[in-house]
Amino acid sequence: MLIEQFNPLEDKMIQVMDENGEIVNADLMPDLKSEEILELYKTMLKARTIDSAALSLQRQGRLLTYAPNLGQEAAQVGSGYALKKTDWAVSAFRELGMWLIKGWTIEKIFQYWYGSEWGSHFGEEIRLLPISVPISSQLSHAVGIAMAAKFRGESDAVIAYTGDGGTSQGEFHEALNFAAVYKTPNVFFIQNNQFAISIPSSKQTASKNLAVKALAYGMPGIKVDGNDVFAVLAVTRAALEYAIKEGPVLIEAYTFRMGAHTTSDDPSKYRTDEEVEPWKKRDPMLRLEKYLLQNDLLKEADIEHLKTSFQEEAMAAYQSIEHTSDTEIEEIFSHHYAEMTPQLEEQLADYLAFVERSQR
Amino acid sequence: MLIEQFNPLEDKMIQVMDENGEIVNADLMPDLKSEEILELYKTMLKARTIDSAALSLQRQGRLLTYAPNLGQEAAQVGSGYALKKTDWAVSAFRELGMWLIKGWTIEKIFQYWYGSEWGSHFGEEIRLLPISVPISSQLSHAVGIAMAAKFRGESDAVIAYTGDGGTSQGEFHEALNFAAVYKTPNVFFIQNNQFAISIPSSKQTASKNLAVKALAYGMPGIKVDGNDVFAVLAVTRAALEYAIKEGPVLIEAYTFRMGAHTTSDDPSKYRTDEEVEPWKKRDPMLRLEKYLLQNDLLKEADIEHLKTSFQEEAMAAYQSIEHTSDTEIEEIFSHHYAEMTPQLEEQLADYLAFVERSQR
Amino acid sequence: MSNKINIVQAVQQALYNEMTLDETVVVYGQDVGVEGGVFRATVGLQKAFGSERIFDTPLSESAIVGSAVGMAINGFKPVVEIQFMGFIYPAVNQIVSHVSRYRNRTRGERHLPMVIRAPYGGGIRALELHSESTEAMFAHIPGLKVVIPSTPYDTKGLLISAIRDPDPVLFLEPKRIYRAFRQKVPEDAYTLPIGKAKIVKEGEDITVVTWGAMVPDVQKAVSTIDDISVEIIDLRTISPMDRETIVESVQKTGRILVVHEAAKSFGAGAEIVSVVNEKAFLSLEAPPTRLTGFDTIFPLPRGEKHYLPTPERIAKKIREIAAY
Amino acid sequence: MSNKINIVQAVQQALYNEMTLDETVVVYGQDVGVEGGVFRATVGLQKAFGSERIFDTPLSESAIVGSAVGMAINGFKPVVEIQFMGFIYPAVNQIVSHVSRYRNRTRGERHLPMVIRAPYGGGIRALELHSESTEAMFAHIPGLKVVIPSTPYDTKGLLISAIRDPDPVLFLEPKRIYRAFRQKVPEDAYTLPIGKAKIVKEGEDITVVTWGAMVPDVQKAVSTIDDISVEIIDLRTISPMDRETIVESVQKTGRILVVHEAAKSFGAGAEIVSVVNEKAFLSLEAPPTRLTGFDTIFPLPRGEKHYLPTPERIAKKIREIAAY
Ligand SMILES: Cc1ncc(C[n+]2csc(CCOP(=O)(O)OP(=O)(O)O)c2C)c(N)n1
Ligand SMILES: Cc1ncc(C[n+]2csc(CCOP(=O)(O)OP(=O)(O)O)c2C)c(N)n1
Ligand SMILES: [Mg+2]
Ligand SMILES: [Mg+2]
Repeated sequence: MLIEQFNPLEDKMIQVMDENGEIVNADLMPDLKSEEILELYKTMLKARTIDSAALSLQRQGRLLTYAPNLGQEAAQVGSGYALKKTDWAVSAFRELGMWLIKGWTIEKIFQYWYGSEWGSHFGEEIRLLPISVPISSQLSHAVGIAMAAKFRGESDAVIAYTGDGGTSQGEFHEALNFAAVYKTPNVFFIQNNQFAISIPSSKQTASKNLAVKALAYGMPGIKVDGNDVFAVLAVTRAALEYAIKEGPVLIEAYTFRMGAHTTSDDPSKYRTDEEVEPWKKRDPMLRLEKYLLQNDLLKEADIEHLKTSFQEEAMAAYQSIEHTSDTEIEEIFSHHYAEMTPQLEEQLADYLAFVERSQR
Repeated sequence: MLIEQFNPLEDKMIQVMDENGEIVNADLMPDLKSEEILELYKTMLKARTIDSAALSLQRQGRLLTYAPNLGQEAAQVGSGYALKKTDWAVSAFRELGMWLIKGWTIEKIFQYWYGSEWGSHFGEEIRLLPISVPISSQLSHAVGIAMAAKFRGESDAVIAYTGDGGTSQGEFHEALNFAAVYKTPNVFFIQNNQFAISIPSSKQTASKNLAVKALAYGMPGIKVDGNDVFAVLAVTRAALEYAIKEGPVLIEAYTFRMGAHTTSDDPSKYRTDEEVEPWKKRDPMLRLEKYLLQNDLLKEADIEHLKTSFQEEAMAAYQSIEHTSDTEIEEIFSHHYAEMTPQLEEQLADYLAFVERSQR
Repeated sequence: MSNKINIVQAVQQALYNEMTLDETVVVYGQDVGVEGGVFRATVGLQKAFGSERIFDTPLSESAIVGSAVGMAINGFKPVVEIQFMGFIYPAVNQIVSHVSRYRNRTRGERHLPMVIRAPYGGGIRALELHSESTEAMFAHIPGLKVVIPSTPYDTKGLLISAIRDPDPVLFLEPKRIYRAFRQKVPEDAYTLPIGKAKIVKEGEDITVVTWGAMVPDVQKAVSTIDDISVEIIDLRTISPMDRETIVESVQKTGRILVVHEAAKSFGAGAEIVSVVNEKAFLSLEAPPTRLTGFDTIFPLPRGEKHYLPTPERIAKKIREIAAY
Repeated sequence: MSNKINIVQAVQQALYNEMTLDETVVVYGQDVGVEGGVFRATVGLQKAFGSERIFDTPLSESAIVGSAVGMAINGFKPVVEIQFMGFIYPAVNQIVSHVSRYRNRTRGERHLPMVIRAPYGGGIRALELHSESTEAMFAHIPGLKVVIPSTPYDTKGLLISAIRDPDPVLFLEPKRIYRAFRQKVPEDAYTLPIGKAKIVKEGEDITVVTWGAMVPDVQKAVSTIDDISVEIIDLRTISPMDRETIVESVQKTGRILVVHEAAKSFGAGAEIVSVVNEKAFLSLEAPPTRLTGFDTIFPLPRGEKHYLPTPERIAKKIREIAAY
């Protein structure tokens, strides 16, 4: 219903809870128990805490490049929470909140950002694909996964993420078109955080919004307030349900990247504080906190307590991997094919011999 | 006006003249002198005559692969006729009617289909790009040409062609998005001839129609009866004008490929006669002939006369190139860089020496 | 049971056998379903297996390959067709960035049992980009295997191996000889090892390494030579290359000629020459030599006859090297 | 007038000079405008020349390169940036099918004065696909030139030549040494010939051919060797390769080592070994040898130190070859 009724050409967006934590659209409020609402909140807070821990670790040189999530927690957690365990999630690279829900552990996440392939070895049973660096190239993988699920008659859906910048890639187009033709159970989730590194969305496309791009494929497109976790959850749930029954859906979650693109980036080069300011009021955490406090689901004191415990969890996770050794030489060679080629065997042997001799 | 008013979501198409040659939408009838209407007709007939000559030459082994145009003459000629001399046209590979208008000579066209690069050497002053084999890869060239024209403050537009199959390529998407962002004077013209080799449009995309894809880029999209030369001309003219002033436009010309995909293709493998049958009545030539006869602009006898003369012209053109020699050896080497590389020089010399020795 | 079939029929049979034996094998690409493929390599399969297991796709090479990545991750063995090798370029990002990397990226946790088939090579009087042989570009990509058969028997056995391989294989089919000759081939499924070259003809004086549609041309050339004993090696797998077979042969003959269609510079021939240098330097009695396509774009048909090494040019080169 | 600048500044200066001298030069790509490029290679240019001549684009590599084809056809000289070489793959179809082919396709009637710039190479502790060096894939494409400088002086002169070249140039910048050292470079525009290697250091006993960020590593290696006289050649242009300089050197030294970052198999080193075989076989006193990256995907940072040939490994290899 929600999915079919929305007309992206009207350029509105779905909101359930406003900036003051008031439910402004009770019809769409997802049916959640108090514990579930608290779980949403905790996951968002956990994501934010890990994010800030990662940033400070990176500044200390204890992680390498890192892509921050500040301000996008509702989009990530709301969409991730909508997934059932057997649904698949296909990552871009800025979905920390969703990753936590799908079961990518903090240790492994840190291992990834600390520059180890082992970070992406997180258990085959976890239906999550690792970070995909080339923008939007992962979307067709999501289509293939969904084709497979559909052919086997399973009722699992696949959510795949990309950014506002990602909508300009040809691979975005091909994947969405494919999904629509085969009516696969795909949800394409755009975190429109207004920027692709330094390029604002307004220079990325001339379309009214990003949800409207769905019309090109004959699929529904919905724009949702990406800083409203209830709205994101409601829309993603509806979309997943629709996807399994009818075919793919495109969601645009309208949000804002409060921090830098990555730790190598300096946003002051391309945007002003005034541009960022209004988004502070729209903070997804603040809003949910207000709701929880107003509804007596949380006390101020709890917040600090939770923060501390997540911070400790994050640091413990980091410490558990900080002193893992660098990648073993053999590993560099042994994961290219089921069996190493003679070329790889020879190169490995040569290099090992060199290392051994030079250590003597 | 026409451009902004059209709403592709309504899934209608613009028609000016119906299958009986009646003007059903006089408001949109382009303002044409009798000679101009005759010129349209003659160009379409010429295209059709050359097309059938090419097919029979190919069957005799005197041309190589050839991509027939039967049934698409109105789309090609109507759109080509809308161009002024300084406007650019960017080819896909099935636009014979347009090529003739832009000044690609029959000789050169035959030379191309006879397997010589010289066919694409048609005069730099002719603002036409040669055939582009990888589907839709030419569309970004059109954007670049338009960017250049716009930067120089020229008021030339660029029309670029692709097919219904072409809309599935990522490069289609990237080019249209680019054009919309920079508001370049581009018209993207899709000949929706219902098939991409054996794949019907219905399996190519799930969108309502192809014009609707324009909405993804925030540009106008118009669907026109591609077998109605007046409608195609009217829409393309309006689109070119709009493009120069406001930015890009997408046109879907709804037509049908009456013949095979190319001379290597056998359509009976994937479509029935019943599917083709209804389109015979919608033939673009027949319709214009009816109009001309009804309006006393042409006599039955003229038609035969014209056909004969075009047939003679085609055959004369073919004969003028039939006995041109095969590609000279040097030419294979000498057009890769402004100056041949030492590698090319050496390879050329070696080969020439071999040829010389073996001819002794 | 065996039957006399040509290369394109061998492709079809391999697909037929594997689709029969393993229901996770699916086949898709442009025009492969209803039409049976522009070269008829998939003819009859949709009738036999239905349009769920072999189907047509939109005109999107990148999504064809990318969706195969997803299908492979989720339990299928996709065999996708790129209509001509010249149209593989839109899918290069998928091949370089994902197809070849998934196993390493996930430290072996996920791997991609998938095959990308494409007809390759020139000499069929075709339009631009229908004659390409850029196997060297793909052979340079770690994590990918590149296979090129030259006979019906090898085509079937290698394609079945490729389908059963737990890792991705780019399978390039020599379209110039798709229908050039027939060979007796077992009707049932069988495999041939990927990564093993074949000695087509033993000889003592000079080694000629070649693959794909150049194999019969080399054979033709050699058939005109009585006074030199030529060993012909059909490489069959470009990457990982069977260095052993090549090196052993050159250790015996002391001389080597590589013949391929692709442009000379930075082509696969260079790797073979280098391997021979590294492994058989002291056996060399003449400079390892390449006879290949020119460093030019494949000419349109009216210039095409000049491009491919002919049996005459091959024979002459063999004589030159032997006389060195 | 001259100034001491590093490689990334040399890129900026070359662009600045050419944009000043020739108003048909335009620069565009992701983040090159307002931000001045993720490596600051275009910093200050938008202020100097306005956002018509240097501008940001949507995230579309294929359209970036494809639109440059159109601009070049219509009178401009576009210099486009691909943010990292690992993101050039979506544009491969444009490069192979159009950029390199327009002159030949039109028998010289249209040609493309355009440059594609991309930072390339590893060793900067970066994420996946930020460390690639697949120059061999592009060097194999007829109609394209591939240039890789290794010093600020060469960077500026070669980039200006590339911009003035009537034909397309892929200009790969060694990002590992973008800021490694400074060099006195004339402030005005000057050119250096594309297709010419540079003898960095003359020597008698062995030739080492290398390029890009490996040049300083080779120099470091050689600086530790007193007893062998090493000639170092900085290739500078990968394609078309300056065979003469290499061959003359090997005719003198009789020995050659090629050092590059890319994977060994089917890498550019193979072409150099082959050229030496073809042109200097009788001068060879030891097998031409390659010391390169492994046939693996470039490891993530925690394995990265193993991948690139180090000065120690280079020195050891030089000694081995000299002792052969
Ligand atoms: C194909 C490709 N081109 C360029 C890049 C470099 N790059 C990394 S992130 C990024 C911007 C992505 O923007 P968006 O899709 O909006 O995601 P966000 O960073 O805002 O989460 C770019 C250009 C890349 N990773 N892949
Ligand atoms: C990138 C690419 N993939 C595949 C092909 C092979 N091919 C040539 S024409 C064609 C169908 C094109 O269909 P459409 O765009 O509808 O144009 P039409 O042939 O109907 O004029 C295909 C698949 C190609 N030329 N380029
Ligand atoms: Mg963004
Ligand atoms: Mg079509």
